[in-house]
Amino acid sequence: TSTPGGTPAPSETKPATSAPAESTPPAESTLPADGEIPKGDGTQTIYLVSKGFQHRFWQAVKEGAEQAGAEYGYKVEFVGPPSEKDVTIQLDQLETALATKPAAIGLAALDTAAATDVLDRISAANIPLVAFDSGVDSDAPITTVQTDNYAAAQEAAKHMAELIGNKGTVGLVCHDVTSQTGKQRCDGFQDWMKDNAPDVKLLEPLVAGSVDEATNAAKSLINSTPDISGVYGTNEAAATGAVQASIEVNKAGLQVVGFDSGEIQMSAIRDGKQAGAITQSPVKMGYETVTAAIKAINGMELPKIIDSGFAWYDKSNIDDPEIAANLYE
Amino acid sequence: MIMANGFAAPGILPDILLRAAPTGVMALGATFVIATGGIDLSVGTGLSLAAVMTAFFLGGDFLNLPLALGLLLALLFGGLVGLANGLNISFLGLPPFIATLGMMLVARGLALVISDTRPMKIENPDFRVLSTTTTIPGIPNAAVIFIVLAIIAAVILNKTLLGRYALAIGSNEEATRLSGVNVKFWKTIVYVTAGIFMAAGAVLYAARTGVVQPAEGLGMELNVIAAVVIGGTSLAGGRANILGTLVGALLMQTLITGLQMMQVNQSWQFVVTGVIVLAAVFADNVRRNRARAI
Amino acid sequence: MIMANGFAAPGILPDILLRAAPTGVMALGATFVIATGGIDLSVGTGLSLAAVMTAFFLGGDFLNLPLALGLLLALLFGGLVGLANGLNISFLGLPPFIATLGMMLVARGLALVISDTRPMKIENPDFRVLSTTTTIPGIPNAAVIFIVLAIIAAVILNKTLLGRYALAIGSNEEATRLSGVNVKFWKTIVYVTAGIFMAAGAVLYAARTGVVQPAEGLGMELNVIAAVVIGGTSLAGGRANILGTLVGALLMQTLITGLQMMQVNQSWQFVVTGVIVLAAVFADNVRRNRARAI
Amino acid sequence: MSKLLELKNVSKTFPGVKALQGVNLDLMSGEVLGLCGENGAGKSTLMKILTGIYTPDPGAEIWLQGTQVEVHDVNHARSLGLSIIHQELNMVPDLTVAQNLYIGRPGSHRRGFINDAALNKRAGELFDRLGMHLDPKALIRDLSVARQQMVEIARALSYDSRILVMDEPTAALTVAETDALFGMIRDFVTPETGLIYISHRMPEIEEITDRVSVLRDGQYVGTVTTKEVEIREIISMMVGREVSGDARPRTEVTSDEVVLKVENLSTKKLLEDINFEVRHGEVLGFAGLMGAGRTELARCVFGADPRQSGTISVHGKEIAIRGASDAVRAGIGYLSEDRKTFGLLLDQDIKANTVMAAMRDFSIGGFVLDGKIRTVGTEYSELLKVKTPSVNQLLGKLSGGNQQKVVIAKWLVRNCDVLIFDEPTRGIDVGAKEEIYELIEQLSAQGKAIIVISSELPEVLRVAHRIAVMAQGRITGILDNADATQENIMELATVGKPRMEGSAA
Ligand SMILES: Nc1ncnc2c1ncn2[C@@H]1O[C@H](COP(=O)(O)OP(=O)(O)OP(=O)(O)O)[C@@H](O)[C@H]1O
Ligand SMILES: Nc1ncnc2c1ncn2[C@@H]1O[C@H](COP(=O)(O)OP(=O)(O)OP(=O)(O)O)[C@@H](O)[C@H]1O
Ligand SMILES: [Mg+2]
Ligand SMILES: [Mg+2]
Repeated sequence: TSTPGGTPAPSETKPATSAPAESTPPAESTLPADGEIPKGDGTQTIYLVSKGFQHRFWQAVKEGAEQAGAEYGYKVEFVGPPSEKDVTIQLDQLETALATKPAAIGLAALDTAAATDVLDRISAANIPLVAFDSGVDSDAPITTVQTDNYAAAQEAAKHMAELIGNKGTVGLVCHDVTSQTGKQRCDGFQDWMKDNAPDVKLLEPLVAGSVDEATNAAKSLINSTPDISGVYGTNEAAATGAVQASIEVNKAGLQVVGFDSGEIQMSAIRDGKQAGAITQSPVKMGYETVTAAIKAINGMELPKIIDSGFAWYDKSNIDDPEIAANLYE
Repeated sequence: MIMANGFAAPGILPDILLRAAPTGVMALGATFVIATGGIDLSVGTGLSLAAVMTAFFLGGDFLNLPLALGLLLALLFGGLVGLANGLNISFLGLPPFIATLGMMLVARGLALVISDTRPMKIENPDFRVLSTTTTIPGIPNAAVIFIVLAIIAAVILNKTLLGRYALAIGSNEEATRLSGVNVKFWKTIVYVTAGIFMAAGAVLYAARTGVVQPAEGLGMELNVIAAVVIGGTSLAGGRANILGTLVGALLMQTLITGLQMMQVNQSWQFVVTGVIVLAAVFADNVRRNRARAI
Repeated sequence: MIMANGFAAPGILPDILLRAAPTGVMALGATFVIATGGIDLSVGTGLSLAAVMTAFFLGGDFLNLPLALGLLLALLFGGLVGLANGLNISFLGLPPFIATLGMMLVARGLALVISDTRPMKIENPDFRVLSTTTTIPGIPNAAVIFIVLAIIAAVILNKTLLGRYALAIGSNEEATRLSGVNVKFWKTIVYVTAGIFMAAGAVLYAARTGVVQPAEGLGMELNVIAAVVIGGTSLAGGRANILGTLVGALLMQTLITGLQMMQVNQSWQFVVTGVIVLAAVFADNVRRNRARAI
Repeated sequence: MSKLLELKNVSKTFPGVKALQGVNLDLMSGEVLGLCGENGAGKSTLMKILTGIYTPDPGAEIWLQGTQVEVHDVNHARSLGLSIIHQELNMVPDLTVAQNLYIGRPGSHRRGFINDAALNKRAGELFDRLGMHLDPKALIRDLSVARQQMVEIARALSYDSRILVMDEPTAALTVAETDALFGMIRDFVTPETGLIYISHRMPEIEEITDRVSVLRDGQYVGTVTTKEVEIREIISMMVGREVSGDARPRTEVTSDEVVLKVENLSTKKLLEDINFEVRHGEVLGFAGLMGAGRTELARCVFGADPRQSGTISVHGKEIAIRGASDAVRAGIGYLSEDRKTFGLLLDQDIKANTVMAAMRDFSIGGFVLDGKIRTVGTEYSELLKVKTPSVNQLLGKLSGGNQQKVVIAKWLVRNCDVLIFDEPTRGIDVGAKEEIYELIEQLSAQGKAIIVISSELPEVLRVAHRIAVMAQGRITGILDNADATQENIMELATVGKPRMEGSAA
């Protein structure tokens, strides 16, 4: 759905194929023109249930969402489970969201199959639902604002292959292998290498959820593999750990490819200690989710998918305004 | 404010019961372990493992066994995990903390290995009935099952040899042994019981969504133990209270749900929960001391 | 195989020490708590909070205090967290498990609140020196600090009133009280000590990358306790061993590093770690029983 | 002689129990005051009030040398010159003897740093001065109860107290150690000091005290001068009736059937080649000095400790005992000498403790019969005259002697063929002692084979048909009651061991 390598254009306006009529509130008499977003009166709430809230990424999504809320006169409630494993907690949060009868609900589902019951009840309550970050296996969401993590990981693999001349040994530090995002970012990388770079040998992925663990894991990979030529980290913590390990070991020519941003990755990329990383557009994702929700509240048409996009960045383009907007320290 | 958010709406208690059921049911079993002066850290990842096994037995993509058989096997499997804990503690003499910490890691790994780190689906509609479906109007089945299991646990604790011996062991293990009680045997049985309750919790957990996440349970062990202790069971052993455990589990869940509903900032929710846990146990101490002084 | 992977290469021990330092230093402090028969679950998220405070004191975007002052304040802050635990336990009479579970939640929330859930940077180059930089050739400073702190902890445990009273309280609290020891006071001091060691661990942790992640410590508490117990300190209290704790922390870290280097599949790593923890403690039991029988 | 201490109008109420009601007591300087009373009379409670452990009900007054004081806590008591040896041991098991001696004491450290070598040296000097043979470096947990008691005594004597309270200090001691203790007491008492001595052993009261105060049911009965009255009279003040002093068993063994037979029993630690048998209806006494190995023998027969070799047969059938549950199943019951550690569930109630060894008789299909438990619990606490408001009282709240009665009840309920009583009357008052002797007689008349281990020679002579004497892990002789005297028992007990040896480690 997204074009690898570039920041995609905002909301392609393909008309929604099957916007469920019953979940759309009766249209206001003064229907604003297409694309123009009607302002709220500041009393209604848009409730976003994300996949987390402690990580910088989700905080950036939250920022974007709140920005849109402030702009258009809606209260934005943003919650998420403590970790991306906590499917049940997320479900409880979704139930709670439903119980407070908000004007619209946004959901970044940790597990789409698990949520079907609640989603049905949300539809039954005529509350418009917008999916974000990843899709929901159901007709319930009016639209989905997402990053294609699998494609993003493939993009990372492509750059890694280029950097190491299509041969050598590469280690993976995955932040999580049970969440969908974590899996896609691991699988996309592995699959691309398998298909496109047969001479690149991939090591057994190590899983590390924190910078400290990731540093230790990456260091183990580097120390145990004399001929290692690259390390890939699948989120901010994993990538930061990979950078830190490569600094500690100080191995000449080792390429580090990361994901997301953060202080250490950004300075490492500037210093040339890290080759580059993939960034998503979290702020945009939050912003788009809320504006889509407002449109849905007002019964306006929406495309089925709104791609919030991703981009590769390295020393050369790190300061481009388009990229810099999505990076955070 | 709470009212306004529908927090005190009718049906809120059944909903709390539903949400609290997996943790609460595990806490019922953990009450026995804690009564002996032991501890079970393996219930969190053990829940994941037992749920994975449940999906393995019942899931359409796997063995697809008849419901009753699948459930029986799941409970048996939970008992087996408990048996391993019990044997490690009673016969190898490992401290419960370490034995169950080891099991926590083993269960975590096995759940991931068996599920191949993928969510596992149990489509069986009869299975899903065990959770949110209501048979008694207004009360989800999981809530009913939770209450029934609490009654069973209370009977076991207060009216059977198992309960008596668990308390005696917690009170003075050596004296109990010298009274001719086969302490090793009964301790093992206590952990088996906890394992079975753990599996029951896992079944309720899996039935709620019909999808098992192999890594979700980690961390639940602390909630389980907190529910038991807030309920008035002493970690030193020798005293236990199933009704207390039930109340403890509901209190914790009410707190979490309430904070969500009141839209307290999530970072502050941790702080508030922590303070309230401290306050609840403190208030309970005070109440009990006063009762004792009368 | 291990050899081939460079696992036994020179410099591996310093590297293990570096990796184990944050957990290990916290475990030194936790040894005192466990010696009293208590437990401290707050060290994991407490590390996050103390690290956040360290960044707050030293970070260029925040107070930007001189290094020595900032470090002193960080350690004091750790002591304060320990003081809160100690007071809750000694004076409110809360069971250590609950008191520190509450603190675990509070610390987790406060770390997020204070950091505004953002990573915090400590650019101060003198600060970064505390971790990977080597002063003694081949040995990172964090490893040296870890060893020095272990020696200090051993002296406190074996040669001072604090250590003596901690052991006495763990062995027989009532008898200790009747011997005229102010048990409440000393117990509080024990938790303060653990808090200071926790903060020292947090400093080493923060110094490694110079950036503090406010949500990372959760779960470390179990590793800390495991290191202490594997080291031969009894969870029942009364017996403690700082050298053991050091060895326990290194053993755990060696195990993890070894499995990573041998490229064992992640899911199996959990299983293997669990089994080895069980085996290590069992072997230690056997060894000790044999020693006693001679 | 002036009044060193005066207690006026002391009352103490525990939930459901009036432990003391308006008690008065005074202690002259330079005297040893005996404090007597039945189990649960309130002796320990009174002394705990004196030493700041309990707060009395309002209205109580404590006067020290003419000034009224309030005792806040243990340290305050100590600074006032008051110290106490508690009835129950209060040692820190994981610390050494010397560490226990000086824990919590000013001068045991320099600016928080402890020099163990110096403490060991000081402890060694103290033991030399007191004539005790104890190793300062031994861990308390490795010492027998008697040795721990010696450490307690040494500790109490090492304070420069004006008033020393000893609450049943000899309960775990044998005759020789008791004599040694009396020597220490005499050294302690000077014209500036005084000592309060609590004991159920009347000969000791007679020997060491100058005056005796008596409590009954929490009330003060009176004070007499020891020399001016007969012990009989003190006893009747305590119990309200006369107690006979019959010294020998009143039953005879009629059967030849051997119930318990122990052959060639040895352990790694101490026991060597032990052989004996107990017949149907027979009481076999075990006498010996501290550490002779009687407790170890009993624990070994009961399966609580491992044995190295030897066989144990019950009713002619050899039984494989690997643990206590095997022994209990084979019909052996064991009442431990250390009730707190090995006998009781302190935070469970009387009825639960009473039926603990026989739960299977109080359950059907795994479900317990609470009604029956309550009935039987009540029955046995009445039978043994346990002083308690109800059978729902927690054991931890009973007086020492009453706790002991509940442990006895536990084994009576179990109805074993072989009963091993290790110091069955430790801490039990004279009136109740006789009741227990009668109980043992009744049990032997019912045909049970009974072993009674006791450090009180009159007690062994009173109940045992035959007396086995142990020394250093061996049986040095078995005497018929008719041939036994205190003298020949002591002779056998000290075979090859002319005096108390004392290397603990
Ligand atoms: N902590 C307590 N809580 C409740 N009741 C208590 C407590 N301590 C003692 N009692 C009760 O107070 C009474 C007096 O007990 P105390 O221990 O003073 O007796 P004693 O004279 O020392 O008896 P013994 O000779 O058996 O040691 C008893 O009835 C006992 O059950
Ligand atoms: N001199 C001693 N110092 C310390 N411990 C000793 C000494 N002599 C024996 N022991 C220990 O005491 C135990 C044997 O004593 P045991 O308790 O069986 O004797 P007992 O005859 O029952 O005497 P007691 O009156 O002390 O109960 C053994 O464990 C032995 O190691
Ligand atoms: Mg007493
Ligand atoms: Mg003995």
